Amino acid sequence: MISLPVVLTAAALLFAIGVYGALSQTNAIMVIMGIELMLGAAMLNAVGFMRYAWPDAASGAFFVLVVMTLMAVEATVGFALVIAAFRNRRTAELDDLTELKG
Amino acid sequence: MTGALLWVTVALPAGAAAAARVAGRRTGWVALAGAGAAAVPAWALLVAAAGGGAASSTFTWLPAAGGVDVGLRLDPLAAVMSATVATVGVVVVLHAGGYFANDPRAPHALGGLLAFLAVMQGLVLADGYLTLLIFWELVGALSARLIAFNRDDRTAAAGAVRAFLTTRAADLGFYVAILALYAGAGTLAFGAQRPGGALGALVGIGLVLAAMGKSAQAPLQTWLAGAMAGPTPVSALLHSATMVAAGVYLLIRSDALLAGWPLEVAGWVGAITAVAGAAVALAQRDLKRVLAGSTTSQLGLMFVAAAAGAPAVALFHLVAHAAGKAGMFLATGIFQHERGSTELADLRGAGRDDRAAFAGFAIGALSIAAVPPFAAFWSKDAIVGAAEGHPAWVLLVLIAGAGSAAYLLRPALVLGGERRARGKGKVEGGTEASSVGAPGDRAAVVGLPGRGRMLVATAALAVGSVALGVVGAPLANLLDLPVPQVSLMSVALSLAAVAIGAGAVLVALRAPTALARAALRQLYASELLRAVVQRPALAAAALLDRVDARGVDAAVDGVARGTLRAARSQRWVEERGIDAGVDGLARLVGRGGAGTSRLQTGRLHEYLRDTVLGAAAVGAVVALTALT
Amino acid sequence: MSDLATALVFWPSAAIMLVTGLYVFRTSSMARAGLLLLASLGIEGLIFLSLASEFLGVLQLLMMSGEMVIMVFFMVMFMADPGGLMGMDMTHDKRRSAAVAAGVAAALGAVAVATDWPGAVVTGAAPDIEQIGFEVMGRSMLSFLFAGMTILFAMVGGILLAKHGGRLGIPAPAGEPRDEEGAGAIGSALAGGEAGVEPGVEGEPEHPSHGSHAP
Amino acid sequence: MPLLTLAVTIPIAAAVLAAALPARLERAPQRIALAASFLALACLLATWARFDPDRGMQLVEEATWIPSLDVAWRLGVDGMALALSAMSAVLFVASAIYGVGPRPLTRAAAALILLLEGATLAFFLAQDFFLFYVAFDVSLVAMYFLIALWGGEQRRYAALKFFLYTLIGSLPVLLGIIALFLASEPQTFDMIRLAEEEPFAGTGVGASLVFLAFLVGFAIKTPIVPFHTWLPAAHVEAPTTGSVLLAGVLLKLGTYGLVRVNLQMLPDAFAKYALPVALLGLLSVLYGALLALAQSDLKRLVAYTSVNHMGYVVIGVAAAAATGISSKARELAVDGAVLQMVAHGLVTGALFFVAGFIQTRARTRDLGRLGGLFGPMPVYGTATALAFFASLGLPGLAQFPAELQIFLGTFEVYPAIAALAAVGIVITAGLFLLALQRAFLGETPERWRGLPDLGTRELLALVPLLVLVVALGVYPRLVLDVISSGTWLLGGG
Amino acid sequence: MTVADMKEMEERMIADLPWLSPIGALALGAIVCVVLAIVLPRGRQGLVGAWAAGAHLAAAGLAAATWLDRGFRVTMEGIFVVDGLALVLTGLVGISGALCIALARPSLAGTDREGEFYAVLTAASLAAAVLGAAADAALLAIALGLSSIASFVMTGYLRGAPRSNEASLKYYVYGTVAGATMVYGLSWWFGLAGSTDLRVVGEALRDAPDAAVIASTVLVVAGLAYQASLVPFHFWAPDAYDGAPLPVAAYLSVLSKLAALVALARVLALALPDGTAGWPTAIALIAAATMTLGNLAALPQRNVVRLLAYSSIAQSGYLLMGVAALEGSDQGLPALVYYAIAYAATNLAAFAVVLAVARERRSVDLDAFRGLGRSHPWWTAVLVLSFLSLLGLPPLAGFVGKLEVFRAAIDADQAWLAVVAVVNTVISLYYYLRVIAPAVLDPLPPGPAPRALRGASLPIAIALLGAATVAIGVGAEPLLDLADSSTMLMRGG
Repeated sequence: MISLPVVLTAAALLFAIGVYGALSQTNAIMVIMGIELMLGAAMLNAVGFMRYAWPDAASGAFFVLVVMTLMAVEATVGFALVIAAFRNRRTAELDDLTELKG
Repeated sequence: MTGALLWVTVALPAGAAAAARVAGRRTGWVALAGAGAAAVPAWALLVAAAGGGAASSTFTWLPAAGGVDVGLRLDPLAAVMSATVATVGVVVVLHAGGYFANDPRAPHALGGLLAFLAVMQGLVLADGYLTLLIFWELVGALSARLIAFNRDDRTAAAGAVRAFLTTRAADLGFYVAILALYAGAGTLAFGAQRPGGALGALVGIGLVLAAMGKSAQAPLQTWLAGAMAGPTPVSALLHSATMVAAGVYLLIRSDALLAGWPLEVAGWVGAITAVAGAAVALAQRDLKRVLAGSTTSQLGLMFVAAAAGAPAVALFHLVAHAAGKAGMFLATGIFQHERGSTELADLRGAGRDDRAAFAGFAIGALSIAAVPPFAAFWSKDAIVGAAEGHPAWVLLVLIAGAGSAAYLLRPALVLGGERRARGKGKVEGGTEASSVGAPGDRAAVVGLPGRGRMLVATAALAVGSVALGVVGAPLANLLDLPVPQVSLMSVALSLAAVAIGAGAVLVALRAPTALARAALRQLYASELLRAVVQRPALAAAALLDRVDARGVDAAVDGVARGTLRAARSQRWVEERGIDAGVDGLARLVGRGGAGTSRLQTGRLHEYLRDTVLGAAAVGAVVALTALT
Repeated sequence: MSDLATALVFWPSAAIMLVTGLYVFRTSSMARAGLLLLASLGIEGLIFLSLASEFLGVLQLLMMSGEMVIMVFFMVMFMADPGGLMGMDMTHDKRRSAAVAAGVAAALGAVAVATDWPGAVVTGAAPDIEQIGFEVMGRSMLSFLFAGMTILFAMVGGILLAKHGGRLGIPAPAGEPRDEEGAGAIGSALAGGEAGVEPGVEGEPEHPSHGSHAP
Repeated sequence: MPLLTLAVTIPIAAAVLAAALPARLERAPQRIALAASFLALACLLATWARFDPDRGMQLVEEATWIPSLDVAWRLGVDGMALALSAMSAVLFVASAIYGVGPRPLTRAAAALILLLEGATLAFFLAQDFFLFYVAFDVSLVAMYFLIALWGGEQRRYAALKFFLYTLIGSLPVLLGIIALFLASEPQTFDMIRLAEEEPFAGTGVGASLVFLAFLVGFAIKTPIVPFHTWLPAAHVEAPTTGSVLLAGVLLKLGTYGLVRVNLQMLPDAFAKYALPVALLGLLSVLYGALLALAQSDLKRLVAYTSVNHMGYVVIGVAAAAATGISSKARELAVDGAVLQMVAHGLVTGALFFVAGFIQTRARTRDLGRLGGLFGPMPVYGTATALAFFASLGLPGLAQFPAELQIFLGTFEVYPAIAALAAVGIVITAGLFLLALQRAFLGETPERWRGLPDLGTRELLALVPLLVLVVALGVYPRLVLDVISSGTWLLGGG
Repeated sequence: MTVADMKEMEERMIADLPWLSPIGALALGAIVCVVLAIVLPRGRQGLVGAWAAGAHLAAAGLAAATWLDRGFRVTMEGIFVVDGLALVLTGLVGISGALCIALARPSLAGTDREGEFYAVLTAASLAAAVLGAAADAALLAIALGLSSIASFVMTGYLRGAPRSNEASLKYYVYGTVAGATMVYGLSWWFGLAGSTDLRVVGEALRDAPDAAVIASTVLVVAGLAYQASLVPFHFWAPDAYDGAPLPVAAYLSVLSKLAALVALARVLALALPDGTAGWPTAIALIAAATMTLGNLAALPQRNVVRLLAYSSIAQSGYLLMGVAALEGSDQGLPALVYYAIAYAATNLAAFAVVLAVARERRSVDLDAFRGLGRSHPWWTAVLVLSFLSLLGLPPLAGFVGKLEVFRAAIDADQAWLAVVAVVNTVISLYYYLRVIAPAVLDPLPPGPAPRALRGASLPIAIALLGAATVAIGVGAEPLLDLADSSTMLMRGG
């Protein structure tokens, strides 16, 4: 059946997929997607823990709420930034953002 | 009481110097009064010493490490020296009053002479080597100042510099000797035992070297000839009678300390110098330089005497020589005024023009040439006698004796010879006083301002040259030293030497040309010193300067690259100089900086990747530390 | 929910979640990627439900549907080739990224499996909605308020960054002397010495509203 | 009355006052500078009167500052501090009299000189490392501006070199101070306690590193060859007063630190490294002398002789470090080293004045171009000769007893080094005599015939220094009785 | 939980409200800012700034009042700690935030989103204050989130400038990845403890399996370390500082960073009591890496902002020494607190001058600083003081700060770290001098005189910050007392 390590492993894989996305994508939007997945993995962890270890730990549920909030607000700001970037450069390719370095 | 007298002896001439500086037109008489007054305590000291008195007045000068004292002391040797200095001083100051009668800078000169007397008194009365060194150096500095009295004269300036530098270089020995003595014996007092081993060697070598320098012993004699560019009274006082005798005084004073091989060395130096000085004197064309060579030679004889275990004889000869040689100088001063030159060629017949001065000159010359019964005859005979144990020294002394007869007869013949019509003497070189005019103008000679005073002074010393022959034994008694014995043998030998020397001149036996040229040029001692000391020092200085200007690191880079870079002028030096230190050190670090800065590629995904790897590394480290 | 039911929902859901998540980054179409992400995170909501966190699961579904719709809009608006018609590659450094991600997965997964997690091993329970309510309105009140602040300022910030033109839509009065010092100075400060570059607000591109379909 | 505090604060307050003056009061800055420097000197002389040579550190004035770090306003004197601070105060008075260049002091110049005075006095009097270091750096800044604002043609280059070298030199000092602080127990910046407790006793790695840090810092300041290359440039370009203060006062910061810190607080480590340090000192002596010999610029020449003379100090301190506790040689060497610092300050101050005077008259300091100066300027010539002879170590003048004591003390430890160092006095004799011959003797060329002799202000600045030089040479116990290194060298107070 | 429990809790929380007044002021200030920004006409947006600054100062004042009147307390059922550390941070945030507004105002005046900028800045300050006081994983996550978001927005404020945009976007991606990582780690902590309360977490982690503890800790640290720009989580910082408006860079380098460091200290101390999993060593290693890399990377920079960015990374390393010493020494926390205060003043001063120069000369290249001393002596003075303070020279703030962290490191048996820091200090001299030297030493380059700047807020801020840089060092005692009495409540559960 299902047990805590199974859930956690699924979350770890989801997190790793998110990491892969953040690392491999050239487009800012795609990277944001990766980050969303990473946050989703964190939520899955918390839910798993509540189910299999701490059924009374409402703070975990609140933690998940917070993560959802973060997902939303970070996406908001991220998109706003992408719009601004696009206005300036007509692209949201991160590989073009190499003026600042050294 | 006596202690205070010691200080007064030193202080009086110093005070007189100050008075003479401000005395204006009357400076000659003020100076004379000062010198005379200063002689009183000096003679009082001699009287006290003769009465068996001894005193010491010291105080702690350097308080560290239990204290190092300085001070003055009275003992027979000091008293004799002090009286000699004071007496010669009075006479020379008297003479100088005349010599500088028309010179607006007379106060300067007379003040200098009196100041010199003060420090010379300090030198002879010093108690302990530290005090001796202090006055020893001061004497040297004042000597330079007096030589360079005529400041428009380049030769005089050069002579002053050379005199000071040569003696100071030799004084290095004095310094080292003092250091070694203090380290070895723990004291700088007279009468300390020479420490053993290397320290003792340093003491011995050092003191002998210092004495050689001061007394112008070969090969350091050349400065004395250069010093002749100074005013003649200065030459009389400093460079014949007193200051140059300080080396001999040091040997006598350090008799015990230097016993053994150091004195042996000094003896050899003296004997050789005696001959060399004679040779040099024989070849000179300038009267003062003749006398300088003679002084070197005679001081060499004193070295021999001191080394041969007869300090009393050395002192005897010192006193006798002081009277004779100073007298000759003073007479020369008169001739110089009359002819405006001291070149022998210009002085031809000067003695005929001024017979009184010539008489003074002649008496001094006879004494120095060891003609009986003048003073130096007795002292020189005593030297020959004292050196009996060293046949080689005896031989050299005799040769020097013959030489002295020869080199003194030569100028005497010139002075007393026929006048030769000639224009006004060369004015360059030692012409600080106004010359009177053409040779043969006897009226002008008699009317020479100050001549009276100069003559009186010369005469006083002539009297000394006659009378001082008798002081040998009393001196020895006073110093509690063996009385010099004058043997028939030595008398005969020295007389023979004198005769040979005089005869050689009379038959105009000429020395081989090469030797004469060498003698004229101080036997190439200057060249030797220049090659061994001066040139290397200057070359090293210039080299280091070049190296330093390019920054110390340039030296490391090697000469080849250094010369290449020299082409690139000032700009390069600037940049290199400033940045070399900072940049050079930071280059390595800077490379690290560039490396870390290269991590910052500007590409975000690389940042993230590197971050994950870094975090993994941190995790690994934490895991390692946690598990161990 | 019983263990079996949980298992029945969890396994396929998890599989779909991971596969769709992975394919977000394997498609060449940004629109598709957005939809896949929506699917993945939506499915995650299902998993929440299966793990007895009904409230959170529902919330997740609602949030994701809203959010993902917006995201798709963005993609259409701004991305080169939103439909993936050109088949262009949107990745870089794929191999190393994959390796790193695999390493992360391996490390986290290994720790997750190997660790003897504490806490009661219970079945079928999770904090119920009342507990969550007490939590939110009680102990975590401050955090909750703070989350609200965060949302507010994310909105403010988002508008600040994204909105084009004059302040709050009110166009700048015509002819008003503009203080060029302000924007210009900052601009040059950022330009790091490239004086003359005046990236003032007015210098923005006029209508960046759609991507160019450049060949 | 807190005399030491006043001696430090009066100049600083006066500096602020001078800087704040309205520009139209043209003569006021000079008067303020004079008054303040005289007051500071008076404070130190009053301290001198109250000073008891038989006790070590004394008359300590202490006010809490940062008790948590045991940082306090601690001023105190022992023989070395008193002698050096008094000497500095004298030089500052002379500088205030002379001004910068031929003109009276401007506001900025007065403020900088007074700031420099406050900083250097604070440095010598400080018994707290915090204050010590701050003073060290402030003096650097003030001197930098003196050079940069009133220097010669290449003043920027010289000032930069000076600034970089000495700032870089001050960093190791700071690190050393931090190390001493951290190693002390309980941690303190109190120099008196650090000297007593010697947190880095022994010759371990830590002690060696701390020792080297201080050594490098002070070696640059002193300067010891091969860290000396900033010195000639700075001196040549600095204005007269800047040179006087740089050579007379600022160089002493290095050697003072060498004694105060390296010798007093790290004696074991110093004993271990005494020989290399002494060899560096010897190198400085000979190298400096030979370089000076090669110079034709009078200021450069004097600058290099400073390297030479400070080399003697280094040798003496190293010799003292090498000897065991309370040996005769140690006392002699340190007494000599401190006296040498005082004497060199006065003598070199006088020498740079002398060089400056001719610069303002003849617009050159090139010995090759000068000549026969005795003729038109007898007073100047005499003063110069006196200063030259003092600098070459003639007995009867200030540097002789100092150098002699250093030699006496060193010879017992390093006879060869002492003997070789004595060669330096011959070389310096040579270079000074040659300079005298070239610039002052011989016939006066036509272009120098009209040079005016020294004026009142110049004499007022110069003569006191020369008088002190003679007085110290004749009776060195004037200062030696106060220095009495035996009482403080081993800590305690 | 019963309704009665609920009631009781409610009363407790209401009683806690006075302790929340500082962050209340910030929250209220931020919200009112939004309203004002909407309401006020464009010409009056400056008033929003004034209001925001007032809110900051009110927060600082309330923090001081809380410290003095009410003492320390754990509030809000344990999730929000009002202790010395938190109050100092709040005070710092208040004062520095107000100063940042003063710095930003001249640049912002007349731009189109001025009011909103102040609102966002105030929100960032609120987040910073909460971050430093959070003792609950959820609050920590959301506080870091708001802090990050507000920072991104401020960085990207110049929407028209590609560099600002680039900086913001990079910062955003990097920051959100790091934040997500932290959240993931926090979720594990929750799993290990069954609560998001960090105190409970601390109890649980004591005995939890090592692998899970280590892995989750690394993940959590990543989030905070990124905002504190610690190696290897620093990559965003140079680019973001470089591209951001300079006042924002100043804000990020001081407030965001200090808040993150304080949060790091609190989280580690609470969640990993007694050095669980050996974190002090790991943190010490990170500190060493951070200061070394920061200093090395700063060496080749020609862009002064980037140079300052790397310098501030290096400073994070020094600050982190205080965190590393938390467990090993009682001095760790005071050192952190004092250094934070010193760093805030110093770094803001440096940025303020750079900002002024950038505005006047339109460049932040090293060359733009040439001859600054001629045209702007006071700016230059503050620049030099702040750089030397960053370097750590007495008597400036940075010196005492460095001393404190060195002390703490040695007391905590991390002497090696102090040695690394010393070596780093030496390295850093080079790049600080690279800016100072041309500013002080070079002449003004030829060219048209730059326009004089209008407005008083920037000069006043520069003067205040310069004075603070000196005063915090010279008058360190009260602040050291403050640091000593600042405590961390709930340590170790």
